[in-house]
Formats: sequence, C-alpha cells, structure tokens
Amino acid sequence: MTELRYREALNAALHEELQRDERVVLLGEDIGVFGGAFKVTEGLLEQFGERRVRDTPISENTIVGIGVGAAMTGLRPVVELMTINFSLLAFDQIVNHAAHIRYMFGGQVSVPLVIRMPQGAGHQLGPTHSHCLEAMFLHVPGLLVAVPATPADAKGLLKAAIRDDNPVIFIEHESLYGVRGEVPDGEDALVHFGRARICREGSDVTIVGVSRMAHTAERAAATLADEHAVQAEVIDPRTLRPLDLDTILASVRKTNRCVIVEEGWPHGGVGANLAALIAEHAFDDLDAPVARVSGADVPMPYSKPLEDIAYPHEPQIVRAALSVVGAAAEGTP
Amino acid sequence: MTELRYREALNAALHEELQRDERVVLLGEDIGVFGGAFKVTEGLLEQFGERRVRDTPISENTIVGIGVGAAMTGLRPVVELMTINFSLLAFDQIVNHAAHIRYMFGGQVSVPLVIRMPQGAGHQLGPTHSHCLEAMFLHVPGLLVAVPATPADAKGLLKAAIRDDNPVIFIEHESLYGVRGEVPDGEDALVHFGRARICREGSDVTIVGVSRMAHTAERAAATLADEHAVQAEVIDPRTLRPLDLDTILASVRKTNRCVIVEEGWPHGGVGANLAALIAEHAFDDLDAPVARVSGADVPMPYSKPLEDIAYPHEPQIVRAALSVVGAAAEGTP
Amino acid sequence: MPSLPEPDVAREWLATMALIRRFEERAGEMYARAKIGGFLHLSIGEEATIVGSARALREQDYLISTYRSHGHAIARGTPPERVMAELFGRVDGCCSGHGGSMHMFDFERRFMGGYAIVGGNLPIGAGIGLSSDYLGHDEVTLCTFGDGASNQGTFGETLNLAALWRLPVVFMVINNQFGMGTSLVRHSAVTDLQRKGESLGVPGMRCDGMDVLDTYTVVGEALRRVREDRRPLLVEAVTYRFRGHSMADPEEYRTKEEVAQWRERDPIPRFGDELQRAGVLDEATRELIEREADERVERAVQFAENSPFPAPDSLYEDVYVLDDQVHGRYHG
Amino acid sequence: MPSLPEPDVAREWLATMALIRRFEERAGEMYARAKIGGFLHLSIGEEATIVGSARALREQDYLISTYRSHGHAIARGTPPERVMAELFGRVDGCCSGHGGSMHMFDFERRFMGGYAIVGGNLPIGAGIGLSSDYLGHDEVTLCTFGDGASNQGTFGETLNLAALWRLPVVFMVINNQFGMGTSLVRHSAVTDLQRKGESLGVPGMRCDGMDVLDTYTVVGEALRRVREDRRPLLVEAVTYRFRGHSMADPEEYRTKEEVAQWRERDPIPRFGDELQRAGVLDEATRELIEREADERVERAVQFAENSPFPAPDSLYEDVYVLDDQVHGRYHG
Ligand SMILES: Cc1ncc(C[n+]2csc(CCOP(=O)(O)OP(=O)(O)O)c2C)c(N)n1
Ligand SMILES: Cc1ncc(C[n+]2csc(CCOP(=O)(O)OP(=O)(O)O)c2C)c(N)n1
Ligand SMILES: [Mg+2]
Ligand SMILES: [Mg+2]
Repeated sequence: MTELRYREALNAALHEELQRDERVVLLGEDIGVFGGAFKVTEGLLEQFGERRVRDTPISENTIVGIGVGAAMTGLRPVVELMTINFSLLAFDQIVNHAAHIRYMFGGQVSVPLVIRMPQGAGHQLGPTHSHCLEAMFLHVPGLLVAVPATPADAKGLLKAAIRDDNPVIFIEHESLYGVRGEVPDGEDALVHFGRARICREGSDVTIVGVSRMAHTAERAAATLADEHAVQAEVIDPRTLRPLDLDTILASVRKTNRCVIVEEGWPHGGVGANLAALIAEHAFDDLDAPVARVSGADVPMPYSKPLEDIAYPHEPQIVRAALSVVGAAAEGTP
Repeated sequence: MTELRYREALNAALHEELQRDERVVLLGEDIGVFGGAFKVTEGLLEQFGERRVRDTPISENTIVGIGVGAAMTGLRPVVELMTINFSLLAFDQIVNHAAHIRYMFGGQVSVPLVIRMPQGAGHQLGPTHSHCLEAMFLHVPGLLVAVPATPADAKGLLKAAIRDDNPVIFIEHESLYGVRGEVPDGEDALVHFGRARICREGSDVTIVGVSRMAHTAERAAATLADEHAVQAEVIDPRTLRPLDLDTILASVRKTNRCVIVEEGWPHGGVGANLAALIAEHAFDDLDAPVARVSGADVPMPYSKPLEDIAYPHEPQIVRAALSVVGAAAEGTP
Repeated sequence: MPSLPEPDVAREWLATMALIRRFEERAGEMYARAKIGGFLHLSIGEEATIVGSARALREQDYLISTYRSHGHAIARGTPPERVMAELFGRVDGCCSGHGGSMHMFDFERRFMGGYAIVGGNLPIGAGIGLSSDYLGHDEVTLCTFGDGASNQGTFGETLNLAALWRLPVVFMVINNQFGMGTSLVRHSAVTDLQRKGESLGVPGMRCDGMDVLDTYTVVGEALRRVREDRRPLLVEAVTYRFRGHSMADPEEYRTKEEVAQWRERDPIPRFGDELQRAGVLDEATRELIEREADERVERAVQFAENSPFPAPDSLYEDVYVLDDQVHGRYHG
Repeated sequence: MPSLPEPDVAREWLATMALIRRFEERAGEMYARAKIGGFLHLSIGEEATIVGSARALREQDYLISTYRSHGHAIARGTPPERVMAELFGRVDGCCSGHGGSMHMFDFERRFMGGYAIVGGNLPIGAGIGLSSDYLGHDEVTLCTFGDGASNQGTFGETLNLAALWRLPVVFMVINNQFGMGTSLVRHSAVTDLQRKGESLGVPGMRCDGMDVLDTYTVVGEALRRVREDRRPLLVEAVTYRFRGHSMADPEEYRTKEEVAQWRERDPIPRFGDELQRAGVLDEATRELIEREADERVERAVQFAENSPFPAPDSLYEDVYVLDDQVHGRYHG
C-alpha cells in the first residue's frame, strides 16, 4: 500500500499502462506541455514523448473519433476530455460510433478506447461547467461506465479500463483530485468493473453514493450513527455499467430501506434507475420507498451560497435516511 | 374536427403559426426544396418563401446554435433535425446553450426555440438511425419535452411549443407520420404541456405508454380486456417536461398497479424515472412493483426479425400487465 | 492525358464497374420487392469514383466511406453474396445482418466501413491514419465522403488535425452535386471543393469522377504523395448520382434534362468505348463482361435468399466483448 | 497609417483601456483573497483588441464573446460595479450571480454574452445576425473568439453558413498566440489565421491587436463592408495575454523572455505615449486617467462587497419562463 492522491493514483495508472503496453497512447487538450488541466497527466510527456502523449487542438468530437479509429486498428487510446461538460460536443462519436461500431459491424472489430473526464460542482464554475452526466452515459448499450470515488479505485479501475476491449467512459470528479488514500501496489492490482464497494456496514438503511457522493454518504452515515443511533450501510457502486446490483440488493434485503445519493439532476438520473431496479427486484423487502437525494433541477449557479444548496450535503442525506427509517415505523403492515 | 395524418397535422401547425406570427422561421436540412425528409414541411417553402423556410447545410450543432441566437433576439425559430439520431451532434448547443442561457444570464433573455425531430425504430434503419432519446432530454433542466402520439396532439402541442417562451424539444415518431386521426379545428386549438391524456379508462392496471408506445399500449389494453378480462387504464403523458404526474398517480391509486412502456433503452430510461416517481409518491398504493417494458439494451439491429424483438409489442405489454395483476394476487397482505 | 493500364487490368476495371452497376440495379429491384428494408442509397453513376480509387489502393491500405458503400465493399473484394445477404438482413451478411445497407464493413479486406452519420467517418479515418503512423506502417487511409459532408464540423476539425499531425490520409470528397435534395451552390459557400481544405493546411486535387482512368491516376498520385511526404491531401471527384438520393426520393430538386446530360457521361459505356477504341476490348468480351456481372449478381441474390435470418437469441451478441469484467449481457 | 480620432475620443479610449486593466488587476487580487471563485480569465494585454473593436461598434450593433469578457462588458458600458458584483456572486451582479466570470451578459447594451464553451458562441453570433437580417435592421454582430476556437467544428460550420446566407457578422479571432498552454503552431495547421475563413467563403483582414487605433480602424472597416456588402468577414487581431490563461496557470509553456518582449508592446502606455507625442494628452491628464480608473474600480469593489448574496429561495428562479404551461418549478 502507498498513500496517494486521487490525481496521483490516476497518473500512476497511466504511467504503468503506458509502460506495460506499447499500444497505449494518450490524446487530449493540454495533457502534454501543460501537464493536464488538473495535472493528471503531469510528467508523462517528458517520460514517454510526443508520440505517445499527444496534445490536441480543441476539437472534442474529432479527438474522440480519432480515438475510435485508432482503437479499431490496433491501438489502445486513452482520450482525456478536459471536463465532462465538453463531452456534449462528442456525443455523436461516443454513442453512434464508439458504442455501436462493434455491434453494427457484426463483431468484426472492437473499440478498446477509454474516455477520461472529470465531472462535478463545488468550484463555482457555474452553468455549462459543473455537469454530472453519469445518467446519460449509463443509458447507452455498448459503453462501460466507471465512477471511481477513491484513489485506489481510480487507479485500479483505470488500469482495468485500459486493458478492457470495450469502450469505457471513465468519469473522475474535480473535487476528488486532491483526496488522499491508500492504494495497493503492484502493477496488476486491478479493480474489476461490476463489483460494488461496501464502504461501511450497517443494518438499518442502505445508502448508495455515486462518485463523490460515496464520501458524502459515508460522512452522513457517521452522523447517523453518532447522533441518531441509525446504522447505515454505505455502498459505492464504482461502475454503473456493468452495475453490481446484487450487492445493492443483498444490502437492501438486509436493511429494507434505501437512499440513493447522486450529484446530478434528479429527473432520469442514476437514482431513478437504481430505485426502479431495486423496486423491481426487492419490492417485498422494502419497508419504505427508495429515497433519492440528488442535485437540484437547475443549471448549476455560480454564486457560492446557491451552488452549495444545489448539490447534496450530509444534512440532506441524514434527513432522507431518517425519513425512510421513520417511514418504516408507521410503515407497511 | 378534421381527419388528418400526423404528418399533415404537423404541417398544419407550422402553416398556421407561420401565418399567425411573422417572427416564426423554419430552419433545417432539406425542409424546403426537398419538402422535408418525411415531408412534414411540404409546401411551406412555396407558400412562405426562402426567407422564412430555410434549407441549411448539414451542420446540426450550428443549425441549433443559430436558432438559439435568433431566438434570443426576437425570432421564434423552429429547427428541424432530420432525425433525433443527429441531435447527438447538437447536444452542446441544446444543453449548454439553449437550456442554460436564460438561467446563466440571470433571466435577462429567453430562448423561444423549438427543435423538432422524429425518433424511433421499425423501418430497419439499423444502429445509429433508430434511437429513442427522450430520457436524455428529460434529464435536462431548462428544456421542455413533448412526445406527441396522435395527430391532434402533434398539432396542438406543436402550436403550444411555438408559442411558448422556453426551448422545447419536440419529439415526433417516424412510424406515426402516416397515422390518421381527428384534429380539432380552430387556429387557437392548443394542447397544453403538462397534461396527460387518458386514452382508455380501466380499474385493474395503469399502463403508461410514451410516444408511439401509447398506441401499442392501447392495443394491448384491448387484448387484456377481450382475452383476459383485465381492464387497463392507458395513459399517454404527452409531455415529459413538464410531467403530469398527478394524473398518473391518481390512476395508480385507483388500479394499484402500473406498467410503463417505452421504446428506448431500459437503463436510465423514461420508465425508470416514472417508476421512481410513482414509488416515491404512491408506495403504499402499489400492490406490485411498477413494471417496465422497454426497448432491448442493444444498438438497434437492421435485420427485421431482430429489430422486431428489440422494441416492445403488444404481447410483452400484455405479459407485463398480467404479471403485475397476478403479482397482486399473491401480492402484499 | 494518362495512358491506359495493361489490357487485363483495364478490363477488370470495366468488369468491376459493371458488377457494381448491376448489383445496385438488382438491389433497387429487391428493395421494391421488400426483400431489403431501411434506406437504400445506390451509387449508380459514381462507379468510376469507386473503382478508380479502390484500384489505386494497395492491399495494406485502408478504405473508409459512407452509407453509400455497397460498391466500395465490392471493389475492395467483399463477395457480392455477402453484401447482398447483408441487405437482406441475413446471417451470412458481411455484418451478420446487424448493419444493413448503411453499415457495410469488411475488416479482413481493410474496408473500414460504411458510416451513416454524415461526417462521422472523417475523424475515424484520421484515427486509422494515426495507427498506421504510430505503428510505423506505410499504409495510407482513403477516406471518402460527400460534398454535403464537407459542411459538417468534423471536416474542419479532422483536416486541421491530420495536417498538424501529418497523418497518412487521403480525404476524397465525392462531389455528386447534391447533399440529398440540396444542390452544391445552396449548401456550400465555396463550390470549388478541392480548395476547401486549403485554409486547413490540406492542399487539394481534382479528378473527373466520371472517368475511371483519371480517378485512378489522380487518387494514385495523391496516395503516393501522402505516403512519401506524410501530409494529407484532399481529392475532389466530380461526379453525379443518376438515381435518387435513396429509394424514397421523388427528385423534384433537379430537372430530367440535367440528369440526362450527365447520363451521357456514364462512366461505364464511356470507358468501354475507350477500351474498344484502344483495341483492348472487343464486342464479344464486352457482352461477356455484362453477362458475367449479371450472373454474379444473380448468384448473390440466390445466396442471400437462401441464407437464414439471424436467430432471435443472437440479439445480444456482439454488443460487448465478453471478458472477466463483462459477463454476458449487461444487467436487465 | 490611420490618423487619431478627436482628442476627447482618443482620451476616452485610453481611459477605458486603463479602466479594464485596473479592473482585471483588482479582480485578480480579489480572486487571491477568495472573494471570487471559479475560473478567472483576465484580458490583461488584450485591452486594445477590446476597446478598439467595441468603439468601432454603433449602439445598435451586437457584441458576443467568450469567458474572457469582463472587458467586453465594461467597454460596452456595463457598470464595473455590476461586473465586479457578478464576480463576487452577488444579486447586483449583471447576471444576478448565476453566471460568474465566464458568463457575463448585458442585454440592454447588446452585449450578448460571455460563453464558456470554446466555439459555442459562433453559431449564436450567426443566429443574431440572422435576426438582424430577417428583421431588416442594419445592425452588425461582432463575434469574438480565440485562436484555439478556430479549430472547433462550429468555426467551419458557422462561417460557411454565414457566407452562404450573407449574414451581417464580423468574426474576430483574438490571436493571443495560445489556446491555454498550447501555442498556435501546435494547435493550428494554418497559422496565418486571417486566411482560415477563405476556404469557407469568408475573406480575412488583420489588425495589430496591441494598437487600439489600428484595431479600431480595421474592425471599423470590416463592420462597414459587412453592413454594405452583406457578406461576413474574418478579422484576426494579433495580440498576447500577459497573464496566465486563468489564475491557475504556472505558465510553463512559454518563456519569461517571450512575455517580456510582448509586454514592451503594452497597448496602454504605447497609446498614451502616442497621444502625448501628438500633443492631445499631458502628464497631468494621464495621471488623472490612471487615478480615475483606480477610484472607479475601488468603488466597484465596494459596491460588490456591499451587495447581498442571492437568497436561497431564488435557486429556481429563471430556469424557465413561467407561463400557463410551466407553473413554477418542474415537478420533483
Ligand atoms: C449528421 C447527419 N445529418 C443528416 C443525415 C441525413 N442525410 C443522410 S445522407 C444526407 C446527404 C449527404 O450528402 P453528401 O454528403 O453529399 O453525400 P451523398 O448522399 O451525396 O453521397 C443527409 C442529409 C445524416 N445521415 N447524418
Ligand atoms: C469545448 C471546450 N473545450 C475545452 C474548454 C477548456 N478551455 C477553456 S479556454 C481554452 C483555451 C481556448 O483558447 P483560445 O480559443 O485561444 O482562447 P483564449 O483562452 O486564448 O482567449 C480551453 C481549452 C472549453 N471551455 N470548451
Ligand atoms: Mg453529395
Ligand atoms: Mg488564445
């Protein structure tokens, strides 16, 4: 184990995979000379040279498309989009091309492409620069979607993504880059997709926290235990495609209550998808409706006090957890 | 009342609004000389001239952006994207610009823009040309989203959309253009957003059908009544933003069972969103989990027999309805 | 004025153009008989742009085109049987029936596909060029698209990037005078399309797309220069589609006279006559070529007819590469 | 060599550049003191491109720019108080605190915004031009963006469409030599940016973006030609940003020497000296201008400090235009 920042863990994953596999190539805006807008690729240009670490012009749709074409013909490109907000310019190459090419060409070719990008609010970047778009990506068959919350997952999942033969949407979080954590050593320490992480065990309520919200959920769980004697089990799905629904269901069958916490918009969000799946598979185990805590249904405002109330913090999660636990009291017969 | 095809109803709406309001202008690929890929704009160029009915180059993101700029400065543009599949190229202008401009500029300006486009499978257009993307659009605050299923709704909702001061995503369906129906006369016969349509009354199960699926659901309801003595209430939400949840909840409180039918992909779909909302607001009224019938979780295959089983037909809906009704039998105490 | 290739080579060009023509005609008939669904875009009239450019490619070079690509697959060597079976939506189709007319593909023959999103194949073509360059192979990628596609954002983005990175790609704009029903002058401010890459650092060339020899010569020259100079080029092929944009096109946007005029320049009889004048083709051989094309296409239709439809349980096949992370289909 | 405008006009240009410079410096300090959040992109060094072009506009003309637009708002007449209050995220900010540094806007003064998606403002600028043209007004839209933005797909799409439709738009590329940390030669195959619109049917002009008079003259000429000929033009303003791309930029991609060389061409002292040489400005007035800029910015900071933050219950305001279809916030 080594203690690394989330940013450093990602950098280490890229470094190791570049070293391990000559076919790995990085493309993105300002990832080379500038070292990356969030410094994730710092030092890689110096180490691996311009052939493998390539600064691109500002042309998101084309950068992704070049990654698709290169992936179809023997390379394993890792494309960095400076932030997830700009992926909206590349949706055609991501959905109509990266995700569909294998299927529409009858399996003759694969697209081992990774698209890395950070999402999230908290830095007062305002509308157009604070999106959380997990829900849009998990909707699309053909893609894999990762939402690492810890340095260990960031490294392990990114290495697994680069080695996987499917196109992967790899969603980082701007507020997590500086977070420290223990990271397993060993160049083959992968974290497999489709395996949720139980961050904290508990018997009263299951709280699923997506991306950064896994941390917020953990803090809320601590408050619930300390101040309300409510033992929450906190689960971080780690990947949304594939989704480890079994681990979530097992927990819900134990706690009979569930709160889903996401930072994105509420309508058609990750929470809605999980709530629907849980209700379908564990309806009779639920003592209360699955509660959702999400970002506000607004473009993210710039002003600090408004931004603060526009995405979830502990108190909302604590309130939601208490309400489903309370609901159980009167609950169903 | 006049009997019109869905296509003709849309054409009439455009015709009337062009006549009624000089600020209305149509932009799109091949909407003029060619008359529209699906002939919705047929005859409008001849009638209103090149100033108001404008053929554009193939530049989706820019066509939408031009509509945004024009809408900000006094026009009421109606942009046709030839099909919803190409809207993926325009997601930046739709989400970061059309949807967010009013909010991010503190309400100084509005964006009275309508983006029309057909979606859907059934014509063997294969991957990249058969998408149903309602779920991605309803996710975004700032947008209104309409999914008309009948000629009357097509006309009434389009007229309402053009007169509304918010950006509207107006989703038509390729398989409905030829469908006939009675359409109210009168140039002010609008259909308001946020008001669901009860297509058929029933007491045993509520079936919500989105876009074309409203018709498939109605046919399934007829079969349920004739062959299974199950009285289904069929609801067409008509718009997904705003959503008339109250009408759906009132029905579910009566039937205690619900099936949601959509043509798009299952994960993070419209059905997941509705299922979550219904469970949140009517948990104790539900005798069975809300069931979802959706398109298959695959890019749409070209081959007819595969395409046929990749989107919902009556039998699946009948099966789902019987299962929730049946579930009720053993159901909760 | 370039000179003719070896007689057998010249005859093979003619035969391939005839085969593609016949294939497209029959496909149109099969579409009318509902054997083929979806949209069907025929390349009738554009055969010289296909065969001239495909023959300028070496085996290791890549070809990537659009939804109007039955001919590209056939010219690259994909058996017409497999292409017709794809149109019929059968398991023996070159994409197992998943893609259909707009999504042809033959990896083995380095035909990198048929793409139905206008402009969508340009970045992918550049990406293929990046692989060749990165891996140190001397392959060149030929990326074809239409005049209408030159207005798509990917055109500017991709040409700039290809020039900047000196990618081995020849961009070929098939100028058939229309983007669907919109004529060139109504969709592009600059109509001299060979110049449309200049501001992006990509010099242009032009060929007569109704003349297979001229197309072969110009595209061959472009491929050679790109291979040697490691700089992309743009080639404009001036041509015309004799049929509608797709099978559902009343063609009200152009006059019968205009179509008739272009048909007089039909690349197939034109090249046939040229070969006869040059004395490398006689009447009998010319008829034989026609008959063989006809018979081959008939066999393709029979093959497609006899090929089964995909089994229902194959619906979820090839969505993902299954591995230890992705077991079978994704949940749900 | 264009001649100077009336003395009072010339002094106003200098004063406005000085005001913008001072405003940006103070904004930087306020950012360091965490009074301002998010990204802060300063236009220090580029004042001549802002004031020269803004002064070439008539009241009815439209201006639309990027996330680097505090100066554009101020030059257009938005009170520095309102701009600073926006940076502070207060209710009196020109966008009520919703937009912040990257999203300035002043509808009344026809400053159509600050857009943070690179290349995103080009189609919108063309759309504004469409309105003017459609409504028969003789307004012209000035759409500014950076050298890096010229690689975005919207550049090619929008210029082609504007040329095709003869929209009254002057596209102005502010070539400050870098797209973030990527130098012009590393991101654009064609570095003579005034030529980048030629293949799209948009002729180009160039001005010295470090010279307010030259910028005024060239942009003024472009606006006049566009108004009369009804054809868009592209103007390249050659300039340099003295500070980092945003406040979080170590600037390792360029040398101190290069920055120092450009600083010698600082547009403000340069124009001040020119005015003194021309005898329309004396030392005292010059100091007064500096002092007034300083005082005005201080007032702006005070104003921002004293303005309240938006109330929590205003979170959902202005997401929608409320009407009989949209009552209050959307369900949920
Ligand atoms: C992004 C996108 N927009 C629109 C369409 C619909 N469409 C299909 S082909 C076509 C015309 C393309 O014209 P051109 O590029 O000249 O190619 P051609 O059909 O003439 O071969 C259009 C508009 C599409 N497939 N993709
Ligand atoms: C679509 C998009 N991609 C990337 C970014 C991140 N970004 C912000 S400014 C910038 C550089 C833009 O350079 P240029 O256009 O030259 O303008 P300048 O900053 O030099 O004024 C980048 C890459 C963005 N905001 N939008
Ligand atoms: Mg064409
Ligand atoms: Mg720049």
